[in-house]
Amino acid sequence: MSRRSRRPRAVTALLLAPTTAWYLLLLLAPLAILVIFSLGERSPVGGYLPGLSLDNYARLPTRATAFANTFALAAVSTGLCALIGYPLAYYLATRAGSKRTILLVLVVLPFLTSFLIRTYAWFTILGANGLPAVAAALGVEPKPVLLNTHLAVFVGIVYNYLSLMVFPIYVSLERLDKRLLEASKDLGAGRWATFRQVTLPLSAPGLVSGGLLVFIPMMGEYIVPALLGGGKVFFVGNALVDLFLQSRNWPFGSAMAIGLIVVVLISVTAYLRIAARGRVERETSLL
Amino acid sequence: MSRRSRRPRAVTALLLAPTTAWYLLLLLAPLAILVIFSLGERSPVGGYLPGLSLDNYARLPTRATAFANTFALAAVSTGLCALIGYPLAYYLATRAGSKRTILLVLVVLPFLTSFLIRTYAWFTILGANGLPAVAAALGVEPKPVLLNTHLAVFVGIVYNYLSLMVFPIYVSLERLDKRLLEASKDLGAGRWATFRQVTLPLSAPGLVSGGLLVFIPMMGEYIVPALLGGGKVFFVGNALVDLFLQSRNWPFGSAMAIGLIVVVLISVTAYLRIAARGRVERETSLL
Amino acid sequence: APPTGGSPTPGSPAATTPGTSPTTGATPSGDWAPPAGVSLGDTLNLTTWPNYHDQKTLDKFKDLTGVTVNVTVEGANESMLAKLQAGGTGWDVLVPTNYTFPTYAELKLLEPLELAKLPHFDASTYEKRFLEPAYQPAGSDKLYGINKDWGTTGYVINTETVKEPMTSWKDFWDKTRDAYSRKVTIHDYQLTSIGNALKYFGYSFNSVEPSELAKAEQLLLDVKPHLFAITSDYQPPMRAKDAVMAMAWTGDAVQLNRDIPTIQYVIGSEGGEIWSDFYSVVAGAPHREAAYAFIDYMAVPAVAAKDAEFHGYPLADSVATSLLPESFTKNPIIYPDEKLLTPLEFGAAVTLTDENRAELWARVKSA
Amino acid sequence: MGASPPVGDLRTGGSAAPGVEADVELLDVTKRFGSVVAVDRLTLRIARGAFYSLLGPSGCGKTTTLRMIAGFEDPTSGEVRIGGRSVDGVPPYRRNVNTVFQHYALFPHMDVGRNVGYGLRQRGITGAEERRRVTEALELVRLRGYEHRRAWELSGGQQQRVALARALINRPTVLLLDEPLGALDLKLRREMQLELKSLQTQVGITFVYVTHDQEEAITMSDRIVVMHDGRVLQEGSPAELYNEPRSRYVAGFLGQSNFIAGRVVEGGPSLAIATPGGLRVLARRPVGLEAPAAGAEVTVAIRPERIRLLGAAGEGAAAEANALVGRVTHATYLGDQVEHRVQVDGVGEIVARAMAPETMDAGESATPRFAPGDQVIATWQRAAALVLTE
Amino acid sequence: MGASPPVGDLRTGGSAAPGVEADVELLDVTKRFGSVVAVDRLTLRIARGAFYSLLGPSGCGKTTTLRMIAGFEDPTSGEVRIGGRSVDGVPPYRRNVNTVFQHYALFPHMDVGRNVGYGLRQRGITGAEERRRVTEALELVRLRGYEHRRAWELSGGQQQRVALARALINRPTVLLLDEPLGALDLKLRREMQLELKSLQTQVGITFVYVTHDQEEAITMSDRIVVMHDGRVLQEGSPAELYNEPRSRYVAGFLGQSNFIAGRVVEGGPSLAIATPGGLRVLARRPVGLEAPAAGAEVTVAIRPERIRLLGAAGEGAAAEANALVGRVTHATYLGDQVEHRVQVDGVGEIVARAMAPETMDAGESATPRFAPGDQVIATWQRAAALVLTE
Ligand SMILES: Nc1ncnc2c1ncn2[C@@H]1O[C@H](COP(=O)(O)OP(=O)(O)OP(=O)(O)O)[C@@H](O)[C@H]1O
Ligand SMILES: Nc1ncnc2c1ncn2[C@@H]1O[C@H](COP(=O)(O)OP(=O)(O)OP(=O)(O)O)[C@@H](O)[C@H]1O
Ligand SMILES: [Mg+2]
Ligand SMILES: [Mg+2]
Repeated sequence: MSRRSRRPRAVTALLLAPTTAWYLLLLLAPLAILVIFSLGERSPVGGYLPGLSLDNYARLPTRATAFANTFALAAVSTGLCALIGYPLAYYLATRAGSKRTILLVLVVLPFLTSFLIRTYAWFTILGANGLPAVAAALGVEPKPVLLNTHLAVFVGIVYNYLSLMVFPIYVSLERLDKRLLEASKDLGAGRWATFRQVTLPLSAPGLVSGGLLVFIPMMGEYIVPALLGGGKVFFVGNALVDLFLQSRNWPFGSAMAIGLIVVVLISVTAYLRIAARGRVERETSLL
Repeated sequence: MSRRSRRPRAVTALLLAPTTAWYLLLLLAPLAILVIFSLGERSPVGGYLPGLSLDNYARLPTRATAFANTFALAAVSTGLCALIGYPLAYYLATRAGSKRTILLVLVVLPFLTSFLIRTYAWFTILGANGLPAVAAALGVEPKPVLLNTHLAVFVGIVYNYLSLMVFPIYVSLERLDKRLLEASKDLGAGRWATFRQVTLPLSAPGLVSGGLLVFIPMMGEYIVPALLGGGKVFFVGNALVDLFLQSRNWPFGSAMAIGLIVVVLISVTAYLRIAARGRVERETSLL
Repeated sequence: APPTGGSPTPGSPAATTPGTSPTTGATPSGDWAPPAGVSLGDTLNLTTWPNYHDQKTLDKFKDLTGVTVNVTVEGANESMLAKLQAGGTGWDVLVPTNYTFPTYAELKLLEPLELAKLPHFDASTYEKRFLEPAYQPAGSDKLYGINKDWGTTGYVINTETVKEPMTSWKDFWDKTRDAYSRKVTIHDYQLTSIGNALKYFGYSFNSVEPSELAKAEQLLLDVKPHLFAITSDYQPPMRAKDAVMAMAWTGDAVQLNRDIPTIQYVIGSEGGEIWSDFYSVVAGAPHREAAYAFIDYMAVPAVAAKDAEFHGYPLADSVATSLLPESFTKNPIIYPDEKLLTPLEFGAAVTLTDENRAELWARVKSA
Repeated sequence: MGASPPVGDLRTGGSAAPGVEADVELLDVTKRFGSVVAVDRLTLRIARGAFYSLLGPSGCGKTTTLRMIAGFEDPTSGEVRIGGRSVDGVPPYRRNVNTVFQHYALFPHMDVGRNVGYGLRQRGITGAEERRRVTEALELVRLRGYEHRRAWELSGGQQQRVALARALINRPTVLLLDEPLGALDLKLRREMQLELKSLQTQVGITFVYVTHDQEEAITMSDRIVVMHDGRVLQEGSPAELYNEPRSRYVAGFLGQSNFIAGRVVEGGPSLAIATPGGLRVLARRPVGLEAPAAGAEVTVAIRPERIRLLGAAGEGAAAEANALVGRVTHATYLGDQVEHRVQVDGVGEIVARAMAPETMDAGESATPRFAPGDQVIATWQRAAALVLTE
Repeated sequence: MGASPPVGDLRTGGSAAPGVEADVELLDVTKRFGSVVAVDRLTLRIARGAFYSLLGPSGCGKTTTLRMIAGFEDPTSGEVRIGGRSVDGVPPYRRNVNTVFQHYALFPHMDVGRNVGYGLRQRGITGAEERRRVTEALELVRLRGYEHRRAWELSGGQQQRVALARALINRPTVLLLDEPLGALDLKLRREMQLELKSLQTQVGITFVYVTHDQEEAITMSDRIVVMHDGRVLQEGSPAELYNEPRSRYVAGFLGQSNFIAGRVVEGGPSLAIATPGGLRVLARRPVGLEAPAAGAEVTVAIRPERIRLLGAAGEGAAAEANALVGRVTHATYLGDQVEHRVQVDGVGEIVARAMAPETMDAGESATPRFAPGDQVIATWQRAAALVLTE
């Protein structure tokens, strides 16, 4: 192993060369475009005029609220998905063969029906003629309003993002060495203690991966809150659409996109650092 | 352990109760709606009239091509993502701490910039004034056309789905017992042989999970091909949008959605069965 | 067709219309025949709005010319523009909205029409105000597109709940703040939302006057807590009766009214937006001849009229209009009476992209 | 004097007769894995504070037995009792039992110190107190200063010692040890044996001990049970098992034995057996077993170290019984001992062991050294020859 | 006769003198893990076809050494040569070396049969031939019929035997075995030892063997090296190491020894040492080491089995040298042997071992049995006492 860690195997490198190139192109090309745009200025007819100024960045604070809202939404949603996703993943990982298969598919299924249809289904369910009507029929007074509430938004988000959280956690739990759980119980740790001290840390990679898969897209999300939440809350996503599609202020829009990326990078790295430090502390003896 | 497998622990069950309920609602409610709609008939002015007929299903064959195209696209895309994603995941899994962190974030980053902006970025890059112009400037003759090509479509898809493939694989590789790889090499298996016979089967859960995460949404996908491929190919996704939003034939649309779900369930289960059987054969001695 | 900022996909529901041709019978071609002596090729790429053309019309064109029309659907003028700027789209005919012409012309993304290739187009039968925006620079005789159809922006009410007569934007904004609080939606689109707020004070729909904008902003901030939603996708809440009043475009109004007769369309007496769509030829179109042939074909009144019965928008060509059935021309949603139309203004590109209005809108949504 | 209790046998009986207070009991326990019967109607009674060893061939069910006591496996049938109460359905963490796993099962995400302190932390013992005890435990297993190592940074033996420390630190009432010293060198193992023994006697922990090291089992145990195919073959004190094996298997499993097949010619307390080769062997019955009738087919078992080799010269011995004439085939050096293999016609190979010759003064005649090919007479006293029927 | 080669020592030297054909060579190899020095300037030469054992305390670097030969670790410095060629940078799968891992490393996703056949399949041997050889290999390790079990359905010892079979089946030129029989019971281990030995001699495989079972090392090895802290302490044939240890550590590690500190009073070949307690001890120097000068501080090492205990009655002995008077503190039963611990004033505790008394005829006086408290005289012959300076 030492060798691998010292110099990546020739083959790996070879395998990687195209991927990396390909991926860097995929990833960086758009980023590069954004950066270039963000330094330019808006042409009278909208769009982009080459330039080299940071004015657009200087204007970012005018969208502070959007950033705040976005961050809050992403954070809460990620937590929510983790809370709901972990038990589900745990359940999947402890099921046997074919049963597990079915369950796995069920988890992704919501992904299938196109976003639009999902959302319309939700309109129908949460709208005045849906569940509220049912509730009212059952004598619930006053007739509850579900649409354009936080509940609606989070229902929609969980529905759209849950499986991104479930799968990595499932995989990390799937190969967990049961003998370590036995050892923990043998040493007097109850189920919760064992979960907290062994299962959870050992499935951390899954949890972290799931967290990234949910948190980062959530930072760009705005459609679900717009459709199920009434779009009265301003997210960076909205701001971007407005800038690109209405005022056609590409440079400022690009600056915002970059700003968003920076925020994400900072928060994620911070989070991972903390998680890591937390883990190290947990794992390392105080002696 | 025997006990767990015999009767799920009380706690797990308890933990699960709300999740399951919640999730079943989330998952089944829309499905139920679809089923009900699919049995009804279209009101003269569009929308839904209650009914109980299978006519809508009888009409499904008229959309056979759409199903075929969709399936082909999903299958190829999944394969492509696996091909590109696995080495990437492998690379990530063999990196050390902070470096790995950065890379992980980089992989999800594309998810961040909203779909719209991504797509515009791609237009700018692949459009005649983008890469092709560059290529032409570098003297490539004739000036290549990238937009509205298969290449463009797959670039877009990989860009949008890759991380769904990478993360589960990464997690499954992350805890892989290096000593088993040593054992394999010790027994004379080269890197490829070891990969094929040990690494791959042991990371199968990750690969399968990733496959599901990509394949199933791909079955509902139509926007990427529409935008980057010129939308000349008809997918179930398009058909659904047309039916729900334009000709507003909800019943037939629902029938199609159900049809799609059935196709997915069948193909996925078949695939998993095969994969499983394959594995069992590989793993079980012929003696 | 109205642009749709926040809409999740191209193929905006906001632009949808009843899907099936109400009348049956052979699709007319008038006396149209393909131009002699030019080869049209066999395909034509038409980029337009969702559900905006009767397939029968396109099929007929194929019968006559052998040219297959590939329809690409776009959800916003801005995305059409963005893609044309990116280049390499391979588009031939584009269906832009009035306010985009200054930009297209300046960026030379469309070509000035060669009227010689459009024998069936007769400018004199078109209502002038609808054709005007296509002349660029304004006042010149360079025509960049010919009218397809036009529409207005008003608001829909569900008379099941909204009993009292509603006639003005004043009514709209005031009732929103008391009677129908939390049951009203406005567009997630600064052009119309700010524009119609300006109308409350009687200012121009296109005003960029800071003092006037300040008042509009005050109104919007005042109204916001009473809104059910800020969305350009207001059909579902109207249908589900979550909303009883919604800022709306002609097309949606027609459709909602058709499905739910109690839903009525109101054009604010103070005025508001009027818009029109055009057929244009993309600069460097790969199938230029076919493009001209198609536009000329669509200029035939009988063809346009037949097509209109499908998409349900009013026409600018008086001859074509005269060929439409009563049920269509007498529908006040489609053809509002003249006195309501007069005060309406075309939205201007500068209005849509104006910095101050953009910032204002951002502040309102952040509130 | 042969049958008189040997010095080693000064121990308190570790197995509890029915009624006597037993700390751990397995009553008629069976464990099946699918078609595999790992433990088969096993009944054990282990007295409080006893050092109780499970011996048996690989795969005979030792680990499974421990796992049932610890609570990781439920018996397919039968009952496990700890401290007199049935523990059916009692989860492992509610049993005051700790285990040293055959496969260590160290936590990969914790360093050595945290691993060892795990049990303490579960009982709310943290901080300075935890640190103190961890250091203590690591000293006990000679790993002081390894607190911050990770499991995969340790050698096999070091890992095993960490596993040992992790269990010992909790001072449970019952400690299950599954080959806890198997990966240690002889020197260290001896030290650990002493540490374990003193701990067990001082703290009064009940040890259930699995080992493959016979000297370890014999020197440390109060009681030993020999298992085979999940069943009990014989249970008793080490000396009993070694000196009075009741079956060929036990005689051959615990230490070595020479087996001579034959037929009983003289019944009664002092038996005489005739071999097919026509030789006459005097032997005794293991204590507590009644003698077989004359004519019965039996096996005579004799420990190699109880066989003395005389040079063919010493014909005097040849006359007396229990003397077989044969030819040396191998002479192997075993460090402190020498092993001779002698081919005896009509009987087969006889193995004899004696202390390495250097211990003998030149002057003495006892157990001279022989080279392959030498003719010798193998002789032993009646007390050394056991008649076995199973 | 003490120094005369013992019977066991009829083996071909397994270590290759420089120049002589060596199969595996480690030249001045060092391996560091961060600050930890696992192997420290180690030099070994292992002759083709030799049975070469690595002995040493837990953590002394045995496994690391094997891992460097197999190619899983690169030496921090120094060179590893196999078949005379340096293998620096040669990946494990290109070295015709197989390993039995201390931790087994069985493939969890394959059943036993596939595990064992793995190496064959890599060389294109499949189908019937693979099946045949797998069955053969499983028979060798007494696991016939376990082909379809999964690793986690096996007992510890069964897993170890699968690991053994998986390596043996490939008939490599060099086989590295890291405690390959550690988890097996004595009986099975003896059988496996014979199987391994015959395989090694027949097929002529070079064995590099790590074990903690001293009898195993001594009976099977051609050469033994004793390591400590990653360094070589002494290398030689089993008999050399046992009879002529050159340092206290080796004397104490391989078998047991009694150590008596003292000062040389008579130099020359036959040394005399005076203990602080004023006793006089006659001793010899290990073969090949020159005697220390008079006055040097030294340690005398005597094997327990070479010490004879005489009743205080035998005063006659008391007169002669090498006789210490003391009192028995423990008498422990070890199955085939009895161990007495004797407290001697001015010297400390002396351990003496003899065959279990039952082996002695009533008539004889040799090594009577003593109870704790008895006064005894411990005596040995000069040849048994080695003078060590390290
Ligand atoms: N990866 C590692 N990182 C740090 N130290 C290590 C690592 N691997 C081994 N060591 C240390 O190197 C030394 C030698 O280890 P090695 O496994 O070779 O010992 P060993 O002789 O096999 O011991 P044992 O008989 O217990 O298996 C030990 O002190 C061990 O702690
Ligand atoms: N999970 C399982 N599934 C099937 N068979 C099993 C399982 N666990 C153990 N066995 C079988 O049960 C028998 C007893 O196993 P156990 O581990 O108790 O043996 P053991 O006495 O510990 O052996 P060793 O001394 O080799 O560790 C073995 O034959 C083993 O193959
Ligand atoms: Mg075991
Ligand atoms: Mg080791």
